[in-house]
Amino acid sequence: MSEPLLSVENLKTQFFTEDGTVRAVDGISFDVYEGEIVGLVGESGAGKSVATSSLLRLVDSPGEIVGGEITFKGETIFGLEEGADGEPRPRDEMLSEEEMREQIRGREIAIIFQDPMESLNPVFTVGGQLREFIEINRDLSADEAKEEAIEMLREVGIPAPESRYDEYPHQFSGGMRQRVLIAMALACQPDLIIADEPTTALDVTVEGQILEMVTDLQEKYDTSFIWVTHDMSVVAEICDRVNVMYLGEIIEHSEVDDLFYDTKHPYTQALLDSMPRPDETVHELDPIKGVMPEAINPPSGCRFHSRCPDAREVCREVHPEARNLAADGEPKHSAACVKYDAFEVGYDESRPIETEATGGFSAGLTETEAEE
Amino acid sequence: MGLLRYTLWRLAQSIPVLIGIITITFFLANQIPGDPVEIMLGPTPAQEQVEAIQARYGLDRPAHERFLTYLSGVASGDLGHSIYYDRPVLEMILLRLPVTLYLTVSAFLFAIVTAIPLGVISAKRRNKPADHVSRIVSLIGVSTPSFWIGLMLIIIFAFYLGWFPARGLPLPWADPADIRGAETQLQVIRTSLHHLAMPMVALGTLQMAQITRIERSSMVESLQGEYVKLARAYGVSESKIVRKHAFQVAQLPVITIIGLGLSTALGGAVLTETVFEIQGMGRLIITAINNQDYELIMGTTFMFGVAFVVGVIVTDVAYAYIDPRVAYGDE
Amino acid sequence: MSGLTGSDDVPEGEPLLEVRNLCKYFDNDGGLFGGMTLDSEFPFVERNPSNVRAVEDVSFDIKKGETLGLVGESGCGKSTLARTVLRLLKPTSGSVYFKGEDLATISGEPLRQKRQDMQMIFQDPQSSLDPRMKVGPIVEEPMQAHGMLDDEGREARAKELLEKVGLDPQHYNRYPHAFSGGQRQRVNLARALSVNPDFIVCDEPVSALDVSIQAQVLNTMQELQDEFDLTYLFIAHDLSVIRHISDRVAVMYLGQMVELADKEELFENPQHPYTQALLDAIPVPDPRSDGRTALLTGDVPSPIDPPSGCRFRTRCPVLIQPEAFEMTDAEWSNVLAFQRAVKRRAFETTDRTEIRRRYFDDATPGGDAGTLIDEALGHIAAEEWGDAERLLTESFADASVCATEEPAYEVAPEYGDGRHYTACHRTRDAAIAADAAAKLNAVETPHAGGDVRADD
Amino acid sequence: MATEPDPQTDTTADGSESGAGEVEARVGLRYTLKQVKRDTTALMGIYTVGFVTLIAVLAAIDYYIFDYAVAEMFWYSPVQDPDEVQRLLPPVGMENQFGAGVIEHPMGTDHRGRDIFVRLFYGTRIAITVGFMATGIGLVGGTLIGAVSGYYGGWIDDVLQRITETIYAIPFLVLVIAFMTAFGRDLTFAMIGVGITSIPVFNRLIRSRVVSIREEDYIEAARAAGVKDRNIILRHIIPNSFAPVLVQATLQIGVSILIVAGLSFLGFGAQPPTPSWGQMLSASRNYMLPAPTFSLWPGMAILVTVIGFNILGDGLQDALDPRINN
Repeated sequence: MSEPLLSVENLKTQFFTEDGTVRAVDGISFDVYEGEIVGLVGESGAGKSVATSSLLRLVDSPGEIVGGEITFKGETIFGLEEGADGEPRPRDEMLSEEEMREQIRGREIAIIFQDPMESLNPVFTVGGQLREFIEINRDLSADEAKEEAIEMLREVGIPAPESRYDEYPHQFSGGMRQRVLIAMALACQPDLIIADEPTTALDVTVEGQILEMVTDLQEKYDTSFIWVTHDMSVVAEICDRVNVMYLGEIIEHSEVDDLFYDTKHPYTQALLDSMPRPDETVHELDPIKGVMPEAINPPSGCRFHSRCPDAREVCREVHPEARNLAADGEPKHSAACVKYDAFEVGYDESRPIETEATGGFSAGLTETEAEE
Repeated sequence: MGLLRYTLWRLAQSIPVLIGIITITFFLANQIPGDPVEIMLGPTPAQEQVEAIQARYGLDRPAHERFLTYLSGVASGDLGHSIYYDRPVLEMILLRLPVTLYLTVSAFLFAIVTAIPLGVISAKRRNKPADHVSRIVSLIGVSTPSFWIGLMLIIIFAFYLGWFPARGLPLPWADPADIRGAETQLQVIRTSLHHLAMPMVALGTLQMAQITRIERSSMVESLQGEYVKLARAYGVSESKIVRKHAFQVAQLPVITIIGLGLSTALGGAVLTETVFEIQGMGRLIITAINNQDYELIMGTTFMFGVAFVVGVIVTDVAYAYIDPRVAYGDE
Repeated sequence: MSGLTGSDDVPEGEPLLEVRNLCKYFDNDGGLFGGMTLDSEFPFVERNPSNVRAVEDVSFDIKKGETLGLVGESGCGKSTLARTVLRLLKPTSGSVYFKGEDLATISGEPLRQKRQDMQMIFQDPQSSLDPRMKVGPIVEEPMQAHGMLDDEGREARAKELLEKVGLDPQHYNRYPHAFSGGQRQRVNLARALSVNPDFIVCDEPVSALDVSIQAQVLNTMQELQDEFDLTYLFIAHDLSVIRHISDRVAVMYLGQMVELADKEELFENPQHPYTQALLDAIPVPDPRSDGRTALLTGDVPSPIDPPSGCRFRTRCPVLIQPEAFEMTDAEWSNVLAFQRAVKRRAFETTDRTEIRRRYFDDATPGGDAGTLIDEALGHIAAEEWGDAERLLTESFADASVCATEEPAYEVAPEYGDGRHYTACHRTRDAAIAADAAAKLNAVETPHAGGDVRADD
Repeated sequence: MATEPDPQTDTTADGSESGAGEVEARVGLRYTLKQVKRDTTALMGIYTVGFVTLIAVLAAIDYYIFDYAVAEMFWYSPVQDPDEVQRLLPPVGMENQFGAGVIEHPMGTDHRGRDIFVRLFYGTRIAITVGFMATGIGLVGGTLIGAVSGYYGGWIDDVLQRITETIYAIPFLVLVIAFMTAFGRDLTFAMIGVGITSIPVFNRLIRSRVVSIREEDYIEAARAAGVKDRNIILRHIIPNSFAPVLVQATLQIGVSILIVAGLSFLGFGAQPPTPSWGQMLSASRNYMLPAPTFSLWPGMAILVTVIGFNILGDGLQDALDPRINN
């Protein structure tokens, strides 16, 4: 395989709050290659959004990237080294804030946010906002940028783009606004687009339209995508490879087909089992027990052990790093679960433990008391 | 709806309010104890004189009749006759209003020009020294009586340092012949500005402080907006985000506050005019009250209401100009 | 819970709730200008007192013990319908018979007392619980309002209910913010159950929850339904959830009900093009599935001035050809695509050949239709887009039976034996056949499909 | 017909919601007090307001019960001209500049030889009374009008709002002056007048609060559960509207003190010889050149008092809505 476009190594982002340190992203690694759509899937609180803002170094205070490496096309977006005083400090080749702004954000990596209603500035015209971003990131003159903006609006299916160019965001429906945001991302002709739950707020029919449009345009422009979502159906529909996040970690990574048909991690399996299906009637749902613990005080060992039906004592003690479980020659399929032999920590000999999932008081109780 | 139609619509909306203002002032003026005739003619007037005066001012007719007469008078631009000055009320007002407007508008300009940068810097450097200084300044500003600031300014800058004159406010467009020591129009303007400085600061400080406070919190909120995040993600420079993306949205609550601050400022003008002995609307209403000049009281009060309503319409239109959601219908 | 069971005068399977020709319109004016609104009733400023027709002419029944799923996209009026059914909103017209009594005609105290039998669960777990009230009193409040039990009895019952919905009774003294979204929805359930109602309207109760939590809550709701013999009107935009929980499913579009049938029938044999489109649009959690097909185009029209006839016709992929023309299906669908493209100004070019190549490559209509298309192309060539749009819309889209008549049919189901209502003119022949068959059998089927105005 | 809420509100991960495992109530009086205690500016506000109020209470006791006997016993009468007239003495420490200072008069004497410090002390009573009373009138009036208007809506709302808007449309100092001219120039009418002019402020606040709370799901839930209107207002709407009203009331006390000082300055309000700050400033105007400190002290007293209320209000705001400043 060629060099990855984007490579993330052991990325850690933490929030320093009054109540303690929230380890929102805790050592995730993944690659994105040219022309593919990589999924980042997980429930609320898994740290997906923090992970994506970390990629652009846009984490707001009190959050901070505290460790790891982000490399994009050979440039170091983030990287630390040990300073003279033993404290980590940014490496020399790490891009400065100004370089990030001028070379990376928008120009190389664009982002589509989740909330189309809030992301556009209410007091400027839609076209004006689009034009500004094109001007900044493609070195076009104002007139050329406007032409390009109108062309892009047409491309994403905005009717009568010439006249809508001068309208304000509140005159657009939610689906239309999301199209505008997609137009912004594409118009800057970046190599990578991060789509942060772009269809979550939309109706299914609109979501369908937008996903179809994105797949078409992705082929046309050969842009890579990181597609962040909580919806396994969307993953199944558009992603090539998938990373599943749970509580700040990537617990499984594989090609999309393998994720659904050769599921390795119990969390992924549980997530799939808990979903009602539109194409067949499921009479009994099998929900994941309990709720996701807070990232401020994650469970010891495997973070999923408190809700895992396969949990054993060793799960409470050993924290598994994701390992490749695929056979040689097969595409990578990694999972972070000690029940696989590759981990060699004596899962089979370990005694099953009682968790919410394996017994105990009825479901869904007290995240506050989950870990005593 | 376009901006023009929105403006017309706001003007139309203000008519019932103006009628309401007239009603209130008429009601209050009627409650005033004491006999104006007595004030005019002394304690023992001749009977026919009294009747003549009463007939002239319609004092012999019942209240509701006088109200209707007054209302139709206002509609046709007749605010009645001042007993004290023995001149039409409108004439007195037109004589005094320009000074008050000159003072109030200048005070607002002073407030806006100082407050907006202060608030923006404060928001940008939140919880840093610049922010603390700006917050303390604005806290003192909202807590200080404007007339006391006037007194202090006079003591320091007029009496001790002698930099500014302590009383009076000539208009910049006054005839040079009327202004002592001025021969050309330019000198008149200089004299006028020289006189303006202290009352403007005294009256504008409260507005400055209020605008600073709201500008700060509004900018802080705007800077946390999703659209700011988007602009950052597309490589827009931080200074442009502050100047353009966050700033324009943040001005909406500021404009609202400016509109509402007009009420305080016009009231404050009464005090400021008293402190600096400026012959404006404020002194006029106090004179009218001290002399129980009914129609002048009503006229001046009404005029204060009109000034406020017009000011609010101006700010509303400014709001609509910035926020397209107002004039072009909401979502 | 002795002595708390309500009077069960409606037997299982009989209609508990009958909704007839229900309409709810909203005033669209007022409150438009924030800030210093000085006055709003001034005559010479132009205002359009337009109504938002949120729910129009909806009829259906809900049988005791069943779950009726109500599905539709945002803005289709499903939440308004729910609130109108519960009489939280006053219907503009129509009736809601609950246990035989028309809720539309009562108000005040009698209505308040009725509320003991019908409860509601809201969508947003954040805002549906008063942040300043502890969970215990929240659950007790409805009991108190209806004078059930004394203080101690209420507390005991509240704790019992908390346990029933899967919470710890110890949480009685906690404030809502201490709970997660799923747990708050459970508190909502406990509150709704506290007065032992017959009927619960669930307005998107799980759409704000994560998938795994969603399943937990759905399971609890089903268990409670069995235990307390509840009837649900379950509103959702997620067809997967609807398919899981409902017995029968109603589909709404732009304020009207377009299809109502048993669950299997609706999902496996959908008759209305909108239902079909909706089902096609759902993504399937399976990378090997074909994905979505034939997506809808365009946006939902405004409910202020909805399309005449069938409200879906402006987006319908299978609009019926006006009788005046005799085009082939391919020709007609090209005409339709062209008409909509012109309406949306979806292309720039004014060149006839280019347009023809793009829209009429495979099939060009002849005859009258061909002349009209020519004329429209002439308008476009002259940059008279408005004229072209008007010509095409009037001659084609507005001439269709879908635009001139409101559809309402009942067809024979393929799955199960329930009734299948569908508001699409394309089912007309099937409906006539079904009607004839029914008459032939002369068997009075139980009233299930609502007030169906089968064809003329 | 709300849009579907987003199920992915990542509250934990984006760090905006802290407090894992915290079961402490984030509502209620106790919690508010705790928050206020954490905030040093709010604490300063509490101390200042408490201190000034204490002085006012002491002054009031002496005035109502002892008719200034206590003042006369320890210091000088705040109202009587002294037997031995020492006009316009400068404050202690500035003797060299202005002539002989007298140690018994720490802030000097006024134009009639009365001790400025004692008059300031007793002026506190008026300021505080007026601040609380006027705000009370505005609060009660505004709450009633706003709550009724907001809850019932319709024509009741229209009529009430038109009236309050009209009141608001006359600059309030002008309105109070006109009001006092009509009804009486003394302090009572100053309080009532200022109270009336602050009705629109509270009305606006309460009404918007009520209108927004009325739309909350928990109100609809209570209605759907069959809770009576009265109980909905008492148990849900009022408790949930309380916080911003408390903040506004605190700030409004400061505003009222400023307005009443302005009125006294113009000669409306407490009449001589009753000591009030505004009236002292008014008197000092004629002696700005010979006795500049005469103008200084009353203004400082107003400033400190109003700052106290303002920082208390700001502190309460932060405690009740930590969104902006933390």
